[in-house]
Amino acid sequence: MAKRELLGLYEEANEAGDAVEGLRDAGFPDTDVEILSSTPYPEGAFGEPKVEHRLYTFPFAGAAIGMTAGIFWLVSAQMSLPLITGGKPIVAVPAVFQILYEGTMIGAVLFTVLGVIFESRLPDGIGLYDKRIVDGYIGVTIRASEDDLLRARETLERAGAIDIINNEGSIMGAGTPQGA
Amino acid sequence: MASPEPAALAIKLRPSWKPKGLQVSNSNVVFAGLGLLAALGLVMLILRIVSSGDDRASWAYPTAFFMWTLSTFATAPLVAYVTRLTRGYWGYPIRRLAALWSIPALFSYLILLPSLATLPSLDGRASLWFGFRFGVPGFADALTIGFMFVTGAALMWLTSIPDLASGDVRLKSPITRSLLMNWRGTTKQWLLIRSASKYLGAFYVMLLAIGTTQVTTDMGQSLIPGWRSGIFPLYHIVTGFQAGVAVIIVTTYLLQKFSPNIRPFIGQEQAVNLGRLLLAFTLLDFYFFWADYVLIWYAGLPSEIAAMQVLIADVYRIPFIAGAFGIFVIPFFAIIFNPVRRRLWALALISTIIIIGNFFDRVRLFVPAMSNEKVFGHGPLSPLPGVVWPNVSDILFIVGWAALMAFVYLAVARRIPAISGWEMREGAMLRQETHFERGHIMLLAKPE
Amino acid sequence: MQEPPSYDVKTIDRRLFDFMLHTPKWFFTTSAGLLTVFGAGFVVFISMLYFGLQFLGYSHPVYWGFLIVNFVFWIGISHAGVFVSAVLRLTQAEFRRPVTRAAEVVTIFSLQAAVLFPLIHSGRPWRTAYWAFPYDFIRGMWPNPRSPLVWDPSAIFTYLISTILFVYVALLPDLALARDRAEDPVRRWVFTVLALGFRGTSRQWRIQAIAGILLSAIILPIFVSVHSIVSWDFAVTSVPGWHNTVFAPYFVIGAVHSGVSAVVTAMIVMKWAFKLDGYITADHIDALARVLIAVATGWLFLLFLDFSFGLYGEESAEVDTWMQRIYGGAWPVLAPIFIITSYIIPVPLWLIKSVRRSFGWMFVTTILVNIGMWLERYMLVIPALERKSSLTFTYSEYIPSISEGILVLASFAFVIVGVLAFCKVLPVMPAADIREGALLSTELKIGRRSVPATLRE
Amino acid sequence: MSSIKSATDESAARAATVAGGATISEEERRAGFGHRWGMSVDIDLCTGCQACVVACQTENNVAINEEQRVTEKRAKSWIRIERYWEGEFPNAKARYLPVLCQHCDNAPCEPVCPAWATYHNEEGLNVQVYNRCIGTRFCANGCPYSVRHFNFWNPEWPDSLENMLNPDVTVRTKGIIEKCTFCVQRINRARRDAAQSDTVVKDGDISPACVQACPTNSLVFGDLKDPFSKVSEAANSDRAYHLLEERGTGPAVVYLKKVDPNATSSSEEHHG
Repeated sequence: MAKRELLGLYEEANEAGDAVEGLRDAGFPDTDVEILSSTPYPEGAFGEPKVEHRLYTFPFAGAAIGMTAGIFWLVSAQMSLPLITGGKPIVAVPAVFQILYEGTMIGAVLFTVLGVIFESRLPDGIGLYDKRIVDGYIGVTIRASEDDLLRARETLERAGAIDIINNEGSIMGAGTPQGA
Repeated sequence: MASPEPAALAIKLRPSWKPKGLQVSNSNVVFAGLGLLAALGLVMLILRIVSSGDDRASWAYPTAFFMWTLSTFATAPLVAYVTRLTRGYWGYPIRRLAALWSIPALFSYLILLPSLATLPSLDGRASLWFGFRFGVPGFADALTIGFMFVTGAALMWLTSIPDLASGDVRLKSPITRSLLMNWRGTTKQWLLIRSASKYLGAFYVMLLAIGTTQVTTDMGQSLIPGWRSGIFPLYHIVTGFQAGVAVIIVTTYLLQKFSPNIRPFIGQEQAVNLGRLLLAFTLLDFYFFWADYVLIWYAGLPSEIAAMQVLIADVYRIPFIAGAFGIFVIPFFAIIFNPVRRRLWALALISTIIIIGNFFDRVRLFVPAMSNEKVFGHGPLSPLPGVVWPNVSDILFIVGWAALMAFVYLAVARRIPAISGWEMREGAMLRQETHFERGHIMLLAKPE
Repeated sequence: MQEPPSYDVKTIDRRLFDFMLHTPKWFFTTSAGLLTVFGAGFVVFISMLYFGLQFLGYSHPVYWGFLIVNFVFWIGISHAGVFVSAVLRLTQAEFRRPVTRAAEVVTIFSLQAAVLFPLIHSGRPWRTAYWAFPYDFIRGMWPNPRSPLVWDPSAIFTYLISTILFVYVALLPDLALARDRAEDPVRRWVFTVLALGFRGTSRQWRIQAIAGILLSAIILPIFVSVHSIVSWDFAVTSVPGWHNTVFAPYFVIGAVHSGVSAVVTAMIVMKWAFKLDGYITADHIDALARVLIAVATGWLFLLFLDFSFGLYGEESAEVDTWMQRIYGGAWPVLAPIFIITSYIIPVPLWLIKSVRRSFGWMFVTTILVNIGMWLERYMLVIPALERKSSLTFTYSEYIPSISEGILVLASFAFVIVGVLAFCKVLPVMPAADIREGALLSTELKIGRRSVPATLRE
Repeated sequence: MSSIKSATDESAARAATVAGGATISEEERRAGFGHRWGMSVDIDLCTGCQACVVACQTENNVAINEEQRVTEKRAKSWIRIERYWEGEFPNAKARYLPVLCQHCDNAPCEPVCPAWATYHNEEGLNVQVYNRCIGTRFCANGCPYSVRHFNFWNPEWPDSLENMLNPDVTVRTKGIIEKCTFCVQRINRARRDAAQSDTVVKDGDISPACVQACPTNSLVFGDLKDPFSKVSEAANSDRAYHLLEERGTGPAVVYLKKVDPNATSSSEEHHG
């Protein structure tokens, strides 16, 4: 069945951590929990699991592709017009090495950037989000099915959420915090 | 960045902890064997001085060996100073065992002097001394290199005074006590050590740069007419940095494997960072070689081409290929991968290859120069001289001296603890394992 | 080492995004003035297209002039960005945080300024563009890959593209911040699009951190290759004074010398212009100045190598070239000015702590360095052509013309305007990075002293 | 270092290698290949009369050099007479050195061109393709002999000359590099004529404008691969040397040094 999303806002990173642990104890899988912050907290600050990623393989793939393309262009460019210049061989390796190198590097860079975009799951239509996060509040989102929703919300509240919102907006009586 | 070994941080809680020298008894087979070989090396040196006084060709391989020590053992201590200058925390456990290499390097001076004496006159050939003729090249080079070695040794001694004064060192004669500056650990003394080590370190770097430029030109470039490459001293220095890091890696690996005093402090942190350095220098090596090669290939000046024929393409092709594989090809394609850089044993293996490759590189650079007869003039070298392979005495010489280096190192490490107690304590004081919220994290203090 | 701004995040954002979100008066006047200068350069360029290169200072056989000198100079400046941001990222130096983005932006625009010059110095840009983009496929002809002038664009465009992407990746979190801070709908829309819906999930932050390290590690080799290849434009020829194998590292380290100085200048100007006291502190300048001391000294060593191994061959033309560099030329004062401004004045001053920590002094000294480094490029490029071979009959002098001067000024105007425009429309201060610094900075009590410390994973 | 070598065995040997030695068969000649066009310049015979310069100017539609052009050092001349003074005033001697494109085998100007505008053709000519040239002027910097000239403006002639240009030679527009071609148009015509009359191009059939105009026969043109040509003879003479030999450019122009026993190298005194 369709899953719905809840976002709990916390003033303290510690409370957010409580929320994450609470949700884990309540039996929600870690994959359904996300922590939103406007500041890079050190990994594991909220007791979240380690991030799995394959970013390191991208540059190697890119380098390989860039190099192949470079070799192809260089060889074909010189064979297409085999003119002798300065008594140098038609396919002069030391002369073309520079371009080959640059081709390799640009391949690596392009693929790395693609990897970064892909691995950080971008672009995504902005999901459940709240402006107050940029003011330093920590958001904890939980995707849960209809009947677990209440349980999730209680867990979030128990951890000391100052506000809980869903797609419609705030679903918690708590007044908006100062400075929002 | 990997976190340090727990033991390194635990020192803080153990005031009684003192660094100890290596436990190597004279009856130890390896130690004794090295000693015998070292004696052989000395004998070979004396024989060579007696038999072939100023026949330059007979000093070709000794010179190559000296250049090798210059770029491996004399450069190794740099890592200690660099980590000290840049406050690299990972460097604390390896600073001393790097600095100790400055003592074996000191001995290679014995090879430099006689081979400098065989250099031909500067008139009628290109040299860095242009018109200047007073005490060059021999005296000037000997002076610079000597200064460098002395600085290195002084630096090593200076930074180990606190440990020697406190540790159970077996030389507490009056001389020693004065050498130890009557160490009591007053604030002033500490200040002196800190600043002095900083400045001496910088001084050492400069001396290494200038000294390498001098000797590589006087005993290399200027002996092959037409070999004119401004980047060559830099190439020598940078390959030296790489080999120096390699030496430290091998030393670290062996010590932490065989000495219980050191094992607990060496861990992934050192491997990762040393591996990073090694990768950087490996790349730089290729860059410097290429910047040299491509220009000569492209411009195609006959004189330079002839020199390149000797050094790279034709005459000394085999040592060149061996060196290229040892310095760049094998290391690069190994340590570009993270897993290799995380394992000390793998790094040690690569480093051994690098050190050997570096020696082959020195051979192809300095043997042709020292064994070249037609040293005068500027023009292209023709006909190309033949390749000079090492004879038995050369090989014995090299083996003996390599053993001598290791032997001296062990002998020194017995007296002077190969792990720097006071710096370990400092490191333990400046670093704390803490928790940030729920995350495990390191706290680094950066005193100014 | 440096006290981090201990403001709460709102003040941080307000202070950092202030210039971007509200426009001060001087912005219009300044940019108007700069655009006028740039316009003058454009007029010169158009007339070059029409009349050919006759009113530039070229003669036979001095066929490269100010334009190429300026090209090399801007390439040099462009090396600041990657050196500062990538190297300091890799060494995890804390003082990098406010500096990185500005440095990268300087890189981007100085690179573009540099690319302009080879295009216009041939007088026929539509033909010259053929280097970089071979457009006439009909002839089945491609650029000649053996020519250093084809290595150039490959290197420069690789560098430009990588730097832009590098900046963009690091920009994502700040774009997200700006998106949430921006009031007017236009800006908000733009930032929303650019930010790709960055929400700051722990995964995204993690990838950000790794990407910073990874991209730095990949861009560093490019950065080294770019100026090396530029130096090989000169060194691959057999021209005495140009053909020296030390050129590649010499150019690179010289580029770092001038580039980092330019970054310091830019940082100081930004602090004054955007009122960023507390974010760009004396400690940042101090730390950069220490880096500069090391770099400058290394550069001096390579200058010595270039000099001694230039004369090493004792070839007559080579000696003449160096004579021309030192005594010759239109103004024999060049050499002293060059060495004094680029090393003898600044470095001893930087050894003094109070100088390193004073914005005024650092501003002056870094400007001096770049004057000297511009002259250095002049002395490397031109005299070698004035004394090209031992056929003394063709010795010639290069007297730059007014138009070339205008073009040089225009390039400066272009870069400043570009950086200013970037600061206007995009967050130039890495707010998220600075926030992280503020979050992770703490203190460690050792005895009576509390030492500034940072938390690190 | 002196660019003028005393005639030693070495230089003789080099000259021999220049000449190539090997004779070439009739077929090759009919095919028009196997030539290596070269020129020999006998310094001993050169009087510095500048006739070659003028002839070249007219043959190849090189724009007229007004005084201003010369003073601003933008005068274009595909062949120039370099004049070096020797000795002090009362007994000063002038030495003349005609310099033209040396059509080098390892030409420094060729590989640096990004647009293939200059390359080496199968007859050893260093050819310049005007409509490929994009005006980077890198080749002019690379050339140690400084024989490549840049067109700063479109060439102009007085009306009297407008209709007297050589129809066989392109008029070069502004923004491109031009240089001596060994009068390639004459080479081609000679080959065409030979083909029509079913003979072969004999030595002396071809003479570039400068050679034709030289009153003292100081300049000789011919095929270096033909061991019996006058050029090969000159190349094998023990007076033969190459300009700037130490650059290793392998020129096709052979210079014969002055016979005068106390002659000194023309390039040793500077700023002549």
